[in-house]
Amino acid sequence: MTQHLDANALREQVRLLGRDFGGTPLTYLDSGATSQRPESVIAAEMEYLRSANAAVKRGSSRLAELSTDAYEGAREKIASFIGAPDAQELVFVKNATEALNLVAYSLSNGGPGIPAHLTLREGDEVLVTEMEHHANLVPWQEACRRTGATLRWIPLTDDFRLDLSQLDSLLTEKTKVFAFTHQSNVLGTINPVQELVAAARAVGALTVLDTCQSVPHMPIDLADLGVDFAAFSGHKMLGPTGIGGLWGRYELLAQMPPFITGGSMIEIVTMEKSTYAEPPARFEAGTPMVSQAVGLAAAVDLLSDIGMANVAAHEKQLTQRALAGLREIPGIKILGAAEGPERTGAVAFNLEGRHTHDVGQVLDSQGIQVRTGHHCAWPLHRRYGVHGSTRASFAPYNTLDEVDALVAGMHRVVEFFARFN
Amino acid sequence: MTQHLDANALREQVRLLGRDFGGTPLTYLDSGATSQRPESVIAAEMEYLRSANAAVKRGSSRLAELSTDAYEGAREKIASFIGAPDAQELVFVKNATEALNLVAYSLSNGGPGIPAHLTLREGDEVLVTEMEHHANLVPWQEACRRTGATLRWIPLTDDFRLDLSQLDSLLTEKTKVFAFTHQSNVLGTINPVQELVAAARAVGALTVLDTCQSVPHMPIDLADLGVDFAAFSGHKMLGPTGIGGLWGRYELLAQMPPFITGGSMIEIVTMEKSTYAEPPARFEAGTPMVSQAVGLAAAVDLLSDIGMANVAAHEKQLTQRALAGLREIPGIKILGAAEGPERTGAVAFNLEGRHTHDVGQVLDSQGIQVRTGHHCAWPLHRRYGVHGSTRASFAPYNTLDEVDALVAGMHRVVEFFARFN
Amino acid sequence: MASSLDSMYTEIIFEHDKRPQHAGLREDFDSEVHHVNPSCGDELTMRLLIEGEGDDALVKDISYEAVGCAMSRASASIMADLFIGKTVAHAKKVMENFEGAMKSRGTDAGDEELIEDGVALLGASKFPGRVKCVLLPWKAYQALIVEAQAKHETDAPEAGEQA
Amino acid sequence: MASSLDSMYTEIIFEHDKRPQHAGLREDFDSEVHHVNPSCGDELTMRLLIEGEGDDALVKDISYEAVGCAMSRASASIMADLFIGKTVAHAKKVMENFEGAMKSRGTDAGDEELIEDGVALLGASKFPGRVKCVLLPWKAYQALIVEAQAKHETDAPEAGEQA
Ligand SMILES: Cc1ncc(COP(=O)(O)O)c(C=O)c1O
Ligand SMILES: Cc1ncc(COP(=O)(O)O)c(C=O)c1O
Repeated sequence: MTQHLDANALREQVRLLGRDFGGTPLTYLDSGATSQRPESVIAAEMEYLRSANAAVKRGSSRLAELSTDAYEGAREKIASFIGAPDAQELVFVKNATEALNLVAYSLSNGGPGIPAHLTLREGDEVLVTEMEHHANLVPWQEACRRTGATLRWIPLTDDFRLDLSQLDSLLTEKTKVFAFTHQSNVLGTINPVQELVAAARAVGALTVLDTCQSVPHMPIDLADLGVDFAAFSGHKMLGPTGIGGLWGRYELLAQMPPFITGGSMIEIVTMEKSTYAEPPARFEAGTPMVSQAVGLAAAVDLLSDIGMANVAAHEKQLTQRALAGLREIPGIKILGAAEGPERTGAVAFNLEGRHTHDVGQVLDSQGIQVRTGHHCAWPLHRRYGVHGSTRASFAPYNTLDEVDALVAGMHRVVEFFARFN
Repeated sequence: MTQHLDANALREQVRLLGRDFGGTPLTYLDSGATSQRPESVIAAEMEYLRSANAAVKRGSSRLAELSTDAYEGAREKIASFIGAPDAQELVFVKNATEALNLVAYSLSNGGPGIPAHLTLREGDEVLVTEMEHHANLVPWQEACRRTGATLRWIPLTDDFRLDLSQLDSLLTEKTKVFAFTHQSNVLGTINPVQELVAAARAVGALTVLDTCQSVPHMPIDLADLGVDFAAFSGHKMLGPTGIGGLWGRYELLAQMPPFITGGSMIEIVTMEKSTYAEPPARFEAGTPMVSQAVGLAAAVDLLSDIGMANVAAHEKQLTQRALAGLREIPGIKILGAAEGPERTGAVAFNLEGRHTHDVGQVLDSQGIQVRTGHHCAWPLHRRYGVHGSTRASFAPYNTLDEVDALVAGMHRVVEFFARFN
Repeated sequence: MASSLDSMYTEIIFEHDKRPQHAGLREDFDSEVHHVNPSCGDELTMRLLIEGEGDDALVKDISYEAVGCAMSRASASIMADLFIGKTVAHAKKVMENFEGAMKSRGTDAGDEELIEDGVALLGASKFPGRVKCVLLPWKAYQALIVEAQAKHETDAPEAGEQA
Repeated sequence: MASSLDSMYTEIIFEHDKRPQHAGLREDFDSEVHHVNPSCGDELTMRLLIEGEGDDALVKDISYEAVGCAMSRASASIMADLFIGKTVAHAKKVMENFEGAMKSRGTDAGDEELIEDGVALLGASKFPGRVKCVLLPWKAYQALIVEAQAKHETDAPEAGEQA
């Protein structure tokens, strides 16, 4: 592990970051949406494809052995990166959205012999929060619609946190599932996971943690956090698109019915009826994303080499610089708390009287790529009385210079629009 | 389009095919399970990653424009390759298994305003066949379990075809969905799609075609085939893992409820309720597999260059040579019809008194990679009184020499086991 | 700053953004739609009032409430101004020319005689991500006219016979 | 042909494959399981009869019906032969040593004193795809012994007090 993170060394490994737009250099500040793939990740995938690619877990051929080793080796590496006690608790999915749907569907699918605590029913409640990404909200709305369960949510405070003052009346014996995000993809707020898990445990609710914005940005030990399920996406952590993970406690996964069904997840199939394999196979129907799992394992290697504590410290620095710089600009309102230990990673803001699309467009003309709109967190924006926001978000390869470019860029945005006042 | 397919030229583009196992050259005859990725496919994906990678369809940045163009351009190219009248009818999924589950779940999810012909209910019937891959069987078993609908199936004849003698009593006014495969992944049998579609239309049943084993191997025009839905996987057609397609008639997709829900598939989201975007977005929740779609488009370019009619003719030749050679070996029983216009692509067989694992192992020692087991078609094997089979399957890069190596290899297998008689 | 940016954001755009023509929702209308741009959450409520039947019908009023970027608000304002008082047939011709130019990525300059002030919106055609913003009101009008004409046909069932 | 193939497929394997020891399902048993290898469809039904309690209990009989490859059939035959007549404690020791060697990819030769004829199965340890085939009967025994011991405890509830 290096003592400090050398963002410039990492940038050498990410070719896209060197590109420009007709002379204007690229400033990529949208890694919260998707990160860029370093050459080591691309190379690992290519190496696998050129030497070992085959259908995994099948029969008696050496290529199948090599590919199975690559796939299961990736599972072990990634599981250990997130602090999963057992690699068999990690299910590969295409993205975090599939992971969260997997849990929501499995808990609402029912079936013979599925225990009551793993079956949503009328009278049950599902608790989420008002800061969730649509991926951790809509699947629960749909699961409630299918089963007759009721959706409830924790509101937000004016200072951009979960309002836990009414938690006792929201999280009750009726709550079967409590699904919440580790870190808001808009506000940057980090939620008090252990406190929330303790409260959920006290009423016997299952906990589902959206770790999309935490696994890429800080050291994570899922066993330590105490949740029952966690979801994350490879493409947000320097890995490929098309691969992500659902981690779940083995004793729960082992009792849950499947979500997507088909080949490789079965035990016995007759025309009349099928029985299902043990986890994780039970939840990995069809030909898996083998080369992408290999790529994600290489991303995890790289992140481990850098050290996640270093990543967190680095991104904290970037966040602070951005907040300090943007705060000075007249008319800018930050959507999120001031810097502090419980906020990092993303800086969302609005420029008074200007729409986020227009702001983003003028930043784009300077090569600065940020995200505009509601960032798949529409209820959160509605809560704070805005239709959207402009968001800068960071990865280990971002530099303080890039943050300064953003701040300078926003000064220019203000000037640009002033012409038309 | 070249007049004849030059398999050796194509092999130069597929590095893995040149590898050996300690001096024994590789003979890869398992492309029915997964095909190998040519360098042009790998290069297209890399080029995208190094110049255009970003979150698609979002806001006002140039990278987002480039990535959206790449993604939607891939959609158009692939849609036109399969003869889809409109690119908006092609939904990207991770594999064919997800595509088939999408249809099975969407038709069983129900919801406000979903028309009756798109909602499975008690009293309805779903018709499949006894030759289906588990991916086109188990999702329908589960959909029937969830909704109370009844699953029925077309049995197989002794000469390895669908037994259509009782079709009238199986496909009736009660049949809401008829799901069947274009080509069996074991028998190589090609089913009479147009005849079956006409019969389904006559009773008002929706048709779902599993084109996993046809799209990679012959010219396909979905509009011409007349089905309502079709599913295929990229990794079986020289493309990446983690990408596949569901094609569906737009007017049906437009009325169907979503399957996986989350970001990018919504119209309006409040905490209470969400509404959904138009197809294909409605069915593509979460961050999509952009680089993989780009890779698949490159695979489609390559296949189009070669010409699918040439691919079909080439694979037909390989199939005939394999059948002719294997038939001569005492003790070998082919699982499938003799060569003919309605069979191609895969040659499955058993060696009397020997288990497929043992046969596959001795082939493997000669570098020959085939598939052993039930190939995710367990009911089919049970029907013919065997527990599994050894299967060789072909891609455009396979050669007659490789087929001869298989035949010679099976002669050696027979000799090897004869030692122990 | 890139000149394509300057060709998109012009005085006339901000004029319309700040003082949108025909804005507000008026009570006299044949049809109403609520359209959103799901990727950014922009919302548009628009109402249409027509007089007469078929292609010769007159656009009497377009009223709307638009939450969105400068481009989409200016677009609603300019379109309303272009269509009000014109025939449905004329609006259709303008629409086709404008949509074609808008989707051309800057290769089709549009027919200035037809689309008039709409030319000011074409700066966005070089930014495919923004084309949706500009077209939002135009798509709304397309839905509105279908509904309004259907309503007029039901209101006057003899129309077909009279013709 | 590769020598690792010859070290897997030996006379002794085919001897057991052709004439499996203790094969067939016998009526006297404490527990029965049906295990499959989902990737190839191989099936094994196995029954266990023990006598006594705890680790000192004796394996009286293992009877089975095995559909599978030569390796998995030979494995069932060899295991049954190794365990019948031995104590549960001894079987456990054999199991541990055998499983360790089997999963070692050829790096652990196993303790021949303990696993005896089981050595003949270790040729498969170099073929990770085949390890499952060989371990199928051993996994079945692991499930059987838990069930059989539970049954004996229920049948003789005083056992604990007597000890
Ligand atoms: C006929 C058929 N259907 C469905 C599938 C499933 O495809 P995938 O595993 O890519 O989802 C396969 C391949 O395994 C197949 O051959
Ligand atoms: C907090 C959060 N949850 C869920 C998601 C969904 O991830 P994906 O689109 O990779 O499924 C995202 C990213 O968009 C996110 O930021």
